Amino acid sequence: GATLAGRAIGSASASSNLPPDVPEWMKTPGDPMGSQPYGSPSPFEKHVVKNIPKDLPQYLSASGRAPLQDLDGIITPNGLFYERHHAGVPAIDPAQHRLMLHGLVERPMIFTVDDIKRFPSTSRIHFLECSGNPGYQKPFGKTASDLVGLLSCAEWTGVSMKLVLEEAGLRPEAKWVIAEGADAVAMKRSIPIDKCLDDAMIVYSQNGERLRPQQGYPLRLILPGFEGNMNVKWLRRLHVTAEPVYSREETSKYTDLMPDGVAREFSFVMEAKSIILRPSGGQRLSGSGFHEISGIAWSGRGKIRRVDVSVDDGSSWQEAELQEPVLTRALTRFRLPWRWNGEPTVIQSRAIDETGYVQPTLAELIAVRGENFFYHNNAIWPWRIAVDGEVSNAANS
Amino acid sequence: GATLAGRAIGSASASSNLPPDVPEWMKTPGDPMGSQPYGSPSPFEKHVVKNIPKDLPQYLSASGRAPLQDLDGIITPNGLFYERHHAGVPAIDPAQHRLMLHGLVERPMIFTVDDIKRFPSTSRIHFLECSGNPGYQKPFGKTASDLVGLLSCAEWTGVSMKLVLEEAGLRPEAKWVIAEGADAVAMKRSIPIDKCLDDAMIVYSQNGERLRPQQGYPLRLILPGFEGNMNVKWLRRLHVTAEPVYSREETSKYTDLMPDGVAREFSFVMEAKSIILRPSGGQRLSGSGFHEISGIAWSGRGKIRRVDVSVDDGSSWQEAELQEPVLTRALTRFRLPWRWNGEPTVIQSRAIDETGYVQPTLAELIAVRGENFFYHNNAIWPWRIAVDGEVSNAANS
Amino acid sequence: QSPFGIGRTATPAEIAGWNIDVGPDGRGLPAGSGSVSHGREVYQNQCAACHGDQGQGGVGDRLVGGQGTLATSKPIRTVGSYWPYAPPLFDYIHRAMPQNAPGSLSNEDVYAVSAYILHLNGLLPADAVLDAKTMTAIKMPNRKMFVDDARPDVNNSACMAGC
Amino acid sequence: QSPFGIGRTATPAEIAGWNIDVGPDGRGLPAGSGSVSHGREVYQNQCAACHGDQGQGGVGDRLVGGQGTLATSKPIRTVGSYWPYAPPLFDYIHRAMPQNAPGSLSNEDVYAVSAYILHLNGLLPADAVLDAKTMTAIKMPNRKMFVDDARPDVNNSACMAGC
Ligand code: HEC
Ligand code: HEC
Ligand SMILES: [Ca+2]
Ligand SMILES: [Ca+2]
Ligand SMILES: [Ca+2]
Ligand SMILES: [Ca+2]
Ligand SMILES: [Ca+2]
Ligand SMILES: [Ca+2]
Ligand SMILES: [Co+2]
Ligand SMILES: [Co+2]
Repeated sequence: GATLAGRAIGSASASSNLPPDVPEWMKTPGDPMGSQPYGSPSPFEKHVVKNIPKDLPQYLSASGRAPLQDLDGIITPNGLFYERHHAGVPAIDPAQHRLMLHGLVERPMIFTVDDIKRFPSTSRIHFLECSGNPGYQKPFGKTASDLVGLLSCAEWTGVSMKLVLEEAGLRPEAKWVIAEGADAVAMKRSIPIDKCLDDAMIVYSQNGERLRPQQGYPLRLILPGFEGNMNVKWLRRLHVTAEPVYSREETSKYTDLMPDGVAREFSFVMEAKSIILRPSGGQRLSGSGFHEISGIAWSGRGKIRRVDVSVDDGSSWQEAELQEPVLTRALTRFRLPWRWNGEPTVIQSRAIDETGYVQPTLAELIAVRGENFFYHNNAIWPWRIAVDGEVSNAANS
Repeated sequence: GATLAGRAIGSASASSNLPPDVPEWMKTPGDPMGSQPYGSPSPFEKHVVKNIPKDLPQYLSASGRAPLQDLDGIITPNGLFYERHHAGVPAIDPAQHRLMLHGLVERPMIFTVDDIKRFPSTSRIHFLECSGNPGYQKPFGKTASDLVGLLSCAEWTGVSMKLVLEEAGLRPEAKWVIAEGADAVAMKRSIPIDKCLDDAMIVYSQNGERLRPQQGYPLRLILPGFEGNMNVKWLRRLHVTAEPVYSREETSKYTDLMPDGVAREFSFVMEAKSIILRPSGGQRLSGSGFHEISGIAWSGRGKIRRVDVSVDDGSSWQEAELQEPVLTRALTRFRLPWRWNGEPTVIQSRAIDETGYVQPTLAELIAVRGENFFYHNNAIWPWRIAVDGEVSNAANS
Repeated sequence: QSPFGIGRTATPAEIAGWNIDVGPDGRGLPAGSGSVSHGREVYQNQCAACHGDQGQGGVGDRLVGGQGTLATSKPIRTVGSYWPYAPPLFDYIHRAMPQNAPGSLSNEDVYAVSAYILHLNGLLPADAVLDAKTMTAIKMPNRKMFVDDARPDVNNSACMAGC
Repeated sequence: QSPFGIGRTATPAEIAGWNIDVGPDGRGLPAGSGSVSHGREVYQNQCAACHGDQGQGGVGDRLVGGQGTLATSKPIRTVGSYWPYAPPLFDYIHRAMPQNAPGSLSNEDVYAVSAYILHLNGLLPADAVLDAKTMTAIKMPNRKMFVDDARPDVNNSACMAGC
């Protein structure tokens, strides 16, 4: 192979890049400095993109999932952060964007984006998860991304919502804050005042740089641990009230229908959950022997205390190692060393959070909630490993 | 303004987006799902790019700085991570990339990239800093990026280098490992075996996704706290030896010249350092009143224990708040609330790490090292604030 | 009064321009009114393409029917079968519909098309005219079926062996 | 033997093809040799454009001179004034130069151009021929001036008031 020069195409010439030969990319200088003033991934990674179905009835109110099974660690890179929007992504000029704060306050106010940046800042790593991730009915997604890809995690920077509310002065009757976005549906949700005065943030940055348009540029709410839809993007208005507003997204949608026709409203918290990402659906073990089991766990109620993994279809469980630091309401990476004996089996993980809550099975959830509940499915997810190493969603079979 | 429709150009029409008017981006749907399968920043942020001088003699061995003063938190987004390479950025096909491990080992070995990914993995957040960041001579950079922009921080995922070395079996005489890159200079550095068996990692991911080409795709070394150049990118070879190899980058370059002509070699650790990013050179305070002081601190020797800030030209200092979690050999964000009284002053920050080491002044460094030392300048950096709010580099005056 | 002295006061006119909230109690409903018959016109011109000419759904949600299905295995959630209050229908159509030109309807048209949708669901007679008062007075059939979040509602055990 | 059973054995031929390390003690220097005079040719054809026809520097580093300047306020660090060992010169040129076509020189040409650069620095006579043995034998003038890292080398105090 040593005699072949230039860019290799096909397997014969490809071998000229392998030892003992010197690979072509060592023979001439690479791309000069400045080729990418803002960098992008290697062309060899171009298959790693958001998971967006090709056959949706429409793409304005739609979602794109993070390719979780291709990601490592706990930070989701901004380019692959999941998206959910109800009227497309607005192109907002930050110089012309305003945040209005009115209602049960001493002094109604208007803030520019620069104003918001002048407040004391804070940075925290938190997950965001869409509350319908996934549903309760078959067929369930093939890959981890199909299944729970409406989930991502970033380091958010902004101001504590409390400081902004205090700048206007809350009146004693203030019990809810209605947050509204500047997108074409003016997305709107009611948030209990306790959350607003606790850990809620108005953020402008994700993973160090300004929010991406898909994540709410130039301002969005972050309500750590609350369902994604409430973390209102393109935030333009905060209306302080005594009662919730019963918006379409907190009645028609994002309420949880029980078998008897009763529906639960204001069900905000995303409960403890975990999923194995490697090996996971659509992947294939190269053969028996060592394979690390790696996945993520999270809880809207605080820190992950423990993750257990079963490699024998649930008969027994072992405690996985948690990657430090374990942060509150953030993804937590867990790992278990494993030697596959080559026999078919089912693997799954089970998260336990600091409140002691144990992630349930799908059967347990359905026994209580039925199959029409739609939101807040935090079931343990089993992956089936076939004799040839293929991994598939065991809940579909 | 309410009568103007469509995209605003110029200030008159721009006001139609302000209250009480409904902004144009709420009147029609935004970009549909899938417009950006891999996301990018808002067009309104297109000025936030790597800081690359326009007048370099050449761009193959060059560097591009992170725009630190525009960033928040501790994570550097992958698109803005600083770059330093000596022969451009190679375009490596991961399927044709190999890591060779030979020398004082029981069994010389070759690994594919997939092999490396099969090892037990670990994720850690660490900074990387070029050792010449900045030099010791005027004029010093105008902005924080000009000054110390050869610095970034990411969540890295890979395998502990120790596990890979153990896979080949180290022989007792093994004292150094020579790491070599697959770029066109075959960049090469000698690493003490203790570091290799301690916290060194062979990584394939940064902030969740695969390494960017500029950061070493598909494999690089991470030597937490060691000068950037040693964290060999595009890693293709590990040669286990009894002695260092005295490569050009550890003799001609990256050695520290003292006033008496003596040069220090193998000076690896990046010592404790900090810098205020807001307000910083090139920015302008909008007026007297509240302004948060915010910056970053880091140490190659472990965790940041404390950061002090002076707002009176060094006469007195106050302890800043450290953003949790404070991680070892990672950027640590510090903050101090401050009310500017409108008078000219000088502000600066001083890091103290867990070893008790106190970040020095430039004068203290120069008194010991002279001005030809070039590398490892970790001086306290003073910013001057003029009466009109303009911020400039006080060390240049 | 403002601890950081950041931002400025919002004027009543600015707030009036931006505050489009309509509460479950009808607070925020504007003056004006609209009839079922005018609503049929608005609907056929601006809504039917996405929601079907009978409100049966299409690219947009089904808007009609489903009463009595919520406790079955195939629940059909619509304005008529599921929504707890009527005024938020005004709120949502006014802010978000038609999807291609949100906010483009006059208040009268929003009242009218709301009236028509409510009529299709059997909640208003064919000759009804909707305004702030009549819309607030409507009792939605599913109102009583909403309860507070009851989670945690399952109780898995952390069995480690022989499970 | 391998705890995880990952990877495969590297063959001696593979290692020979990839291991281009030349140590300070000359280990790794290949067979072959090159003369100062042939080196002058190689240099003028392939190096001078970037490093200057006298090695005075250009887009590439200055390669010649500077002895005696290291302890002054304008130190000039070159192969001749600064580098502690000669064999790493072979190593670097062989792996990295010429910058536009690294690895393209034959071993003989690398010996020759190394000889020429050393000659320009007064470290080899004009008629010298360089090979593994003679290159290893060269005593570089700055060899003794390298010491180990001596940091922490400053000791600031954390004065809080009246500093
Ligand atoms: C171009 C397509 C389109 C047009 C035209 C359109 N809609 Fe919609 N409509 C939608 C979509 C899509 C949704 C669901 C949006 C979502 O869930 O984010 C929706 C949702 C709704 C809902 C909420 C239903 C529920 O139960 O939650 C109502 C009510 C509604 N539309 C009324 C109207 C009215 C009234 C008009 C005309 C004035 C109209 N729509 C025109 C596409 C359209
Ligand atoms: C196209 C430009 C170019 C050509 C041609 C070139 N060089 Fe270089 N050379 C450079 C640059 C640029 C550097 C500095 C690289 C760096 O620091 O990353 C350099 C560095 C060097 C150094 C290291 C000097 C030191 O003190 O660290 C040596 C030795 C050298 N070149 C020798 C050669 C020889 C011998 C040739 C010809 C066979 C050659 N160069 C051809 C651009 C060139
Ligand atoms: Ca070859
Ligand atoms: Ca809910
Ligand atoms: Ca199969
Ligand atoms: Ca208007
Ligand atoms: Ca050094
Ligand atoms: Ca000025
Ligand atoms: Co009309
Ligand atoms: Co020749």
